[in-house]
Amino acid sequence: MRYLPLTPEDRANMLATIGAKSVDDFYTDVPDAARLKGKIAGLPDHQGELAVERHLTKLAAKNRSASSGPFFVGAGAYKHHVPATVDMIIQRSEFLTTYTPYQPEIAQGTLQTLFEFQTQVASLTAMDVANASMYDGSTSCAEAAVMAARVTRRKKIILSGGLHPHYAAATRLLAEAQGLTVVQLPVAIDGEGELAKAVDGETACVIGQSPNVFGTVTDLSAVADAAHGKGALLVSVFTEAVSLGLVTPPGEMGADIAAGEGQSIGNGLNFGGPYVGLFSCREKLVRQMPGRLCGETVDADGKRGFVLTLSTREQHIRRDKATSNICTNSGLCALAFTSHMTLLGGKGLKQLAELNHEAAIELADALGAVKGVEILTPRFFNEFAIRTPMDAEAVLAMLDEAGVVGGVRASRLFPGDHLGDVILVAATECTTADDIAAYTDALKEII
Amino acid sequence: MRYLPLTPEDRANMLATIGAKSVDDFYTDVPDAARLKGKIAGLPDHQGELAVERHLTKLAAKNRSASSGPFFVGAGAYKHHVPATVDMIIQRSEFLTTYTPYQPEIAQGTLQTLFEFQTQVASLTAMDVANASMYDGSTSCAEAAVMAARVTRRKKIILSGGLHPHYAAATRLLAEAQGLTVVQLPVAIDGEGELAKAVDGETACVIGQSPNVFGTVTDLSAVADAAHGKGALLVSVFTEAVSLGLVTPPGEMGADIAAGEGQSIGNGLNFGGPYVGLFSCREKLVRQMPGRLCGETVDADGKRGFVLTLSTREQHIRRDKATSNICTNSGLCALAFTSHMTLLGGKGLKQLAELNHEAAIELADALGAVKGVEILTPRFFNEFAIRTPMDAEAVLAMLDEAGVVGGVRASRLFPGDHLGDVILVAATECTTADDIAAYTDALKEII
Amino acid sequence: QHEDLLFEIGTPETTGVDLPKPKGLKSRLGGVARKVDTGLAGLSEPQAVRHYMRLSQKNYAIDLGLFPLGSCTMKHNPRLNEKMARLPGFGDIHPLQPQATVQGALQLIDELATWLKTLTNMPSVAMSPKAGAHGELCGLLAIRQALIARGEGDVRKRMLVPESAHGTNPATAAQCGFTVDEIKANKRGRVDMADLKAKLEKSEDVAGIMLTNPNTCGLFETDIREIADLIHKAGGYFYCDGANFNAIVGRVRPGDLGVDAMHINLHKTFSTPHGGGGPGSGPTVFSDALAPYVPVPFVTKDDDGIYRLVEQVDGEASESFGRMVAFHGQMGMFVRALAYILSHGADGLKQAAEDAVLNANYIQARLKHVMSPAFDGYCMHEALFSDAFTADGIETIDIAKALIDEGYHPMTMYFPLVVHGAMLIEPTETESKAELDRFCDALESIARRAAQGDDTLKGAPYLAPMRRLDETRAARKPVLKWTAEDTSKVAAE
Amino acid sequence: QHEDLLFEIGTPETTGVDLPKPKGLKSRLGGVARKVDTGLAGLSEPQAVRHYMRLSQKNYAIDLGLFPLGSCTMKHNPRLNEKMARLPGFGDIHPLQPQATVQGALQLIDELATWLKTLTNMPSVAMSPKAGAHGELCGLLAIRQALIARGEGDVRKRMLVPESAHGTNPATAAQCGFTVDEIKANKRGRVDMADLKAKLEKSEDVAGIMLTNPNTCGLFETDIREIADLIHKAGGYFYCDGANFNAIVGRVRPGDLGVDAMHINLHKTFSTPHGGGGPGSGPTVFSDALAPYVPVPFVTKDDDGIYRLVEQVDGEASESFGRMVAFHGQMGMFVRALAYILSHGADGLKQAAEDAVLNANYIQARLKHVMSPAFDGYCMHEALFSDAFTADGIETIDIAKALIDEGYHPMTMYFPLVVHGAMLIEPTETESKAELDRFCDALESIARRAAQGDDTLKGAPYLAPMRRLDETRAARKPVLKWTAEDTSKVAAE
Repeated sequence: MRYLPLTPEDRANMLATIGAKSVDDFYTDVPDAARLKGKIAGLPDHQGELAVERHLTKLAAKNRSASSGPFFVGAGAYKHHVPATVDMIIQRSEFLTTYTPYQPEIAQGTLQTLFEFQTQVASLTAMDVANASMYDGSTSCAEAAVMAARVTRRKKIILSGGLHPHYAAATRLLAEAQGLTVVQLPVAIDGEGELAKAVDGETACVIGQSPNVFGTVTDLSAVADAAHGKGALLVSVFTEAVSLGLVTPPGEMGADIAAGEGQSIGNGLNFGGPYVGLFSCREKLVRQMPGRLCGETVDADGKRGFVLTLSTREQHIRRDKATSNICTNSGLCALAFTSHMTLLGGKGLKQLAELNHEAAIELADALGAVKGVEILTPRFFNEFAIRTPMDAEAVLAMLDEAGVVGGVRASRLFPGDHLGDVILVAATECTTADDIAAYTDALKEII
Repeated sequence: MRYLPLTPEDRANMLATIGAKSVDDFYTDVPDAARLKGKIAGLPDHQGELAVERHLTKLAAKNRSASSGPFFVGAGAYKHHVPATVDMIIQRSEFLTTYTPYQPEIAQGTLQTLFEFQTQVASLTAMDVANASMYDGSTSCAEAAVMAARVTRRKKIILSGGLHPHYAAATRLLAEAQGLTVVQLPVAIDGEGELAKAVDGETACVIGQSPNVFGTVTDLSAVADAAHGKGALLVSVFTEAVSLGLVTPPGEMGADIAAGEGQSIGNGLNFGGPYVGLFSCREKLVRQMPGRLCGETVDADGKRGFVLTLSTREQHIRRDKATSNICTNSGLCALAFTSHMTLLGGKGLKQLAELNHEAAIELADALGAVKGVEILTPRFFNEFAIRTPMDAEAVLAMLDEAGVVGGVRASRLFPGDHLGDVILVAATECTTADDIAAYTDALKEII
Repeated sequence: QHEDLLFEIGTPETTGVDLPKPKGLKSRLGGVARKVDTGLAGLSEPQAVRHYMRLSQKNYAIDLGLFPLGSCTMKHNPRLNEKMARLPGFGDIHPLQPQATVQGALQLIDELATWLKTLTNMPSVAMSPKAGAHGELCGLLAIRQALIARGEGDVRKRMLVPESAHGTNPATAAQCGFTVDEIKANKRGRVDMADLKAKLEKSEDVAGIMLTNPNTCGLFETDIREIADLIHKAGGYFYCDGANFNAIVGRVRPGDLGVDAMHINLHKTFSTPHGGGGPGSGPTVFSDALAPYVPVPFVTKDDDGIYRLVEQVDGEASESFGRMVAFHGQMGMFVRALAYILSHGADGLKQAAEDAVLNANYIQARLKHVMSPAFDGYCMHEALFSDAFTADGIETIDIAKALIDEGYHPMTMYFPLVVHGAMLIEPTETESKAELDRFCDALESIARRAAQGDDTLKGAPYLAPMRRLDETRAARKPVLKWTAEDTSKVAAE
Repeated sequence: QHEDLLFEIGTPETTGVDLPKPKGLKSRLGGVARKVDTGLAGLSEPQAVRHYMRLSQKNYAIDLGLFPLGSCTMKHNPRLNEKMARLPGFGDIHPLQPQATVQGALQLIDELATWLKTLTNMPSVAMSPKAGAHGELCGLLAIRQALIARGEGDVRKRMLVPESAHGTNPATAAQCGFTVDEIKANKRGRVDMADLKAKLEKSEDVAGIMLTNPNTCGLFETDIREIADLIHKAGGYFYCDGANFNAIVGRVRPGDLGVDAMHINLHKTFSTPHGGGGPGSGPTVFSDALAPYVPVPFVTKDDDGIYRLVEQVDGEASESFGRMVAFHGQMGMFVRALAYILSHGADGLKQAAEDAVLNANYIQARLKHVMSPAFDGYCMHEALFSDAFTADGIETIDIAKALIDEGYHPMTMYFPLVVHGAMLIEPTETESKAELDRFCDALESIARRAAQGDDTLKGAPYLAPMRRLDETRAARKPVLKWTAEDTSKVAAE
């Protein structure tokens, strides 16, 4: 038992110091009927590293990794290159194996990087202030909705038909648990603009997404104006953080809250988690924000330092009056985001975004040239929807046989919405000309 | 150019401070005919991480890794499990990216681990003192030979017929360059004992190996006695450090110098390097040792600390009178060795050695039961030689088709020595019952 | 040594990546283009490495020493787990790629789920919650859904929460639309049964109870089974906060205590690294009563041995309360937790729990003569002291900050709230006796100074990268991001 | 903070691995069994992690700051290279597995060899030397073999070595059986041509010259081509120590200077990490004159595109001087170096050389007014100062140790020997201007104190993990390993 330093002699000596006969003495408060005698049935005993590694390696080998061939899956998570330096930084013991920075005198490493993270997120989203991260984009979105209700003291939340359906589901769940009403607009590839029509005097917020789940980019300025005209807020959502280098960001469209997924910068696909939720808002809303905030201050010698602040919003101080129950968030993923963003720099991010956009343009042109394929997304960043003359599931299965992971069938996300022939397709800086050719050639064979 | 921090403005400002017009000014000492104008022909320009990673990953994918199937290759390098903790420790910035500990006040991390390494190597080999590592086992062996000549002021080196032929070659090369005479005894699977007969009054040292290249373990005590009787030294060589947990170590056999390969503890196969040479000797010979030595001392406050010591043996002080020209050695591989050895502990190493020995016993019994196969090694630790009725190269090629990497053909190491039907076969703690069955079944098919 | 903010070191043109030059294709953004560049500074790779390495050295971490934050369970984080989570077959797979291409991933989730269900003796588990508090939310949403299914969703709105509870408990209850009714603690640090019974006298509006066990005083709730019976009799559900499961693994199964739902913090019990604030992972186990309502997605294994994701609220998930997050939960943490569980095995997990409790009791025994134990008797996995022993003017925070100068991370301060000036010390099972002895020696010496009213404690820490930080100033006029003006202002001061 | 030796923390029974229990099979050792157990202490995994993490924090490293050790070229070590070297296809392959199963590895060696030959304009390269000094040995063994082939092996035994040379040069010459004949330096820090010519007047016994270029004074040898001509005319060979190749990559090709052999330190020029003392790697390039004698093994590519290892001294390698090491060289370092070379490309490598030289000249320019430049004019990649500016009693070592208190690793001290109290400063190309400015500010302030005779410098360092260590005591009665008695003795003192 390689993780347990106590030796049998240690245990005996310690029991003697304590004055206990055996560890059983410590468990006397456990009701007899609940005391487990002997071992839990059916579970194996401890194993060495080699055995564990073999088992898990075998499981891993049953999965097809995104780097192993042409890969076009997006819809909320994206295959980007993560520099080796980023992974080194997050594996650094002092970052990896520490706790929430409750003792700032010995946690300035974590705190200063969080301050840098907040600055980067605020700047990327063009908002005033950002928090120290949420679990992921979908929970950011849900928290934004209930925050808007707190701010406006209204109960209606309106969701765009282009909002990622998983985000919509998570938002509906939390909002309804809090007694709010959620209005879901019909699924639409280019439907963000509809939000302006739906907003009314009861509306706490409208939630739009750009690029939306179909890849459509939309300027939500008119939606913001309409919402503000009715005393409602605009929550602007994104799932592809790299788009912020090129696409109009929430703040430039008049959003009050920006909520999005930061996975694309610094974080691997990880089969869906851990990711890092980005959350920013206008300055005057800061005391209604969920999540941790890192702020600047000075120490007893007058030197600049950083601390967690405004914690009167939080559950450990305010308990049931807290703005959220979030506590542990996504600190290490935020560090990955920040260190990758630092390596990129503003100019690098823009260039990366351009490469993504160009890869998608070339992919769209190639797929659009295949007879029978229709590109459905009118304006896009790095992903778009296509319609083929066949059932999408069948097309993807045949692509799979050709070694191409061709995207996400829209019906997986929108089961009842008659999108059975639609595939969501994404490209990134990792997409090569060969990948695009493989996709195009395979698709020609299939349809 | 992501590794270069200077910006164009920095460069301009710095040139101004220096008072130079351009960097060309710094190269005016270069003879005109040797000045390269323009770029070196035929080489590509810089590439991003993604491109480099793709190219190297493609090359790596063309190699069959030892973990990918049944694998029985030994003969001087061994497939052992390296704990993840070891790799984490050697990737720690403060160990990985520092230099030789010339400034001990800010290098105690490296120095204390070297002191621990020396203690471990001395103990494992049962010798008095060990140095801070050599390049690998073969260069350890060569340095031991020339050290013996310095100590004895004699010129004849006698090599066992069981010494790894690469070690013999490296030793012959260095010894002959120094004007020594090298006597190579005939190749013999069980020939270490012959050394006792060969030693004479001219002999500086005899070099025996246990386990030898055919896997044979031999007690060299009688050889030591014979050598000492003639005023010669015994150099005891090993290529499998794990054997030291179970097999009679050099010190228990009366060796004067122990020289061996430490790869098996903490270091991966790495296609042959970097490895770590172990080198230890009797205390009275310490001032004739090659390589760095770390020693204990105190600082100005009287606190225990460590420094490089006895450097008057070394090239940077003694120049052409140095005991060796070795300078950079194998520091990080020594750290891997030490941290793995620390995780094992004395008891753990013994257990690991037992597992290796038992895997080899089971393999020998299984292969020996195949009709036509003969086990040639009389006493072994974790490897042995077999004879099959066919040419070894053909057998290995057919095993390869069956997915089994069956060992090393002896003729690759001893091209002219009529061992065309002999294969050297190794097992370790990584060898499973399935691996053994796969080997046995394939061999039955082949012969 | 001071390290500037990256924005003070870099420039927006500087970069630590080499990207190909874009081709200059005509945009398809339809004009929806960013107007103002971010202007975010970048660093070359060597600068970035140094910046973050230097910053890292200002952190304390479990890899460097004892981290006795009570209730946080900072234990050793094995590196094997990091290695396994980075296998391309786990780290480089997309949550929406075809299920046939991720069978190993689904099997891994199923294997971990099986362990969690077996160790807790609970029939069902939701894997998607992203942290402990998220698991609490999962549990309460299931309770809410069960109440709705019973037609009592609008009526049963009162959630009982002991005053010793983590702040997340009342916060989560409020997030789910429940009102919080606080239960007193008795003098033994457990639930005051009289108060509980009084609160249950009128029971039509009771939704359930949220109880931590072992509780935040580091004590096992002796009346746990009676509490479960009472709450069930009242028509409510029993949510157990599993933050302290580490103390009882292999000795007590929450399912045998009458628990209906319990989250498990994978980092506390199963060694996933906390990362300075996450990511966590909070799988939540359920009793039969709540199992029908578990959220999507979940993994199921068909008769042909194929693993399948149930992603929509219909069919076999028709009673599910819905979806909490975009994808399937914290896969990266699942890999680490399973690697840890397989390494320890059933025997090792039990030994770990016992060693955790032994270590805590050892600390309590070593310090009880110089500090003030909050309650009599043995503790479970953490030792709780009040500040009764300190001289006037010396507070818990002074003791905590003095520990920093001794080379330790402080214990948890001022929590639980039921104990004055609480100091909650949790060593975990991965500390050696020698480490515990050194720590106790240090704390004992500080405690003696505190008892004597040594004023120098008020100034601690003296030897940390920074002196005590002014938290009031930070909150008064919050500076939450860097601006160029900020730097010049700081420089001027 | 003090960290005990692992032997003082652990016990031989403690272990940080979990191994299966052996079956108890009957031994086949034939009685050749170890009698006395090692008794070596082990640690559990958490203890081992902490022990080495704590020790690591006592080290300075390039990842933490400037490491201006002249002649050592401590530059940034990219992590991509570490990642690539750990791909199972490189890290987990055996040197003796069938060549058909390692074609990618052989191709990698061939690609790196091609870059090295092209950058140096030399036709041949030996990849197997394990470090720089081993590369020197390789070069001199080739010269020895060439002389033997010419029938002059017993006659030509004199190797010319400038007095500014690294200690490895004379040591290597001696290891190969040559006698060393030292050449003086002139006042400009270069080879004194008059002395060289004098030493070549009687030339029948001359084997060659070992010359570092740029030399260890950080200067380019202006007469390099004349030196080459003279040595060739004398019947000897020109060995160039390539330790400083970093300064001229892409601007000068040693093959164009008349060099016959040169080793390349992969860690200096191509960024492989030094690891606190290795592993290094010293591929050695050769001219046509020496190419036939390169050691085995080497990689060759057959017409069918198959890579093949030539492992024996016969056939196409029949003139080879033999084998230096067991296997094929430092594969792990080859992967890192190639990753670096491909990342920089031809343009980046040249820019790196130029930036290295620019950075050194910037330091020289910034400090020349407060310190004493050893020679006039521009330097190459390192700036050399003498101790002429210091007050009586203040030595180079005092300045070096004072730098430690400023947060820097000291420069190289007392080398090269041709300059009194030499201070050799090499920043490399991976330092930013801001770092250089901070360093120069710190060194400038120390230099002023040294000029004024500030005695506090003699006590430096004050802020390091340890004060100045007593090296004399260490050498007087060497303690080279831990013993139980040692610990009790230290404790008693």
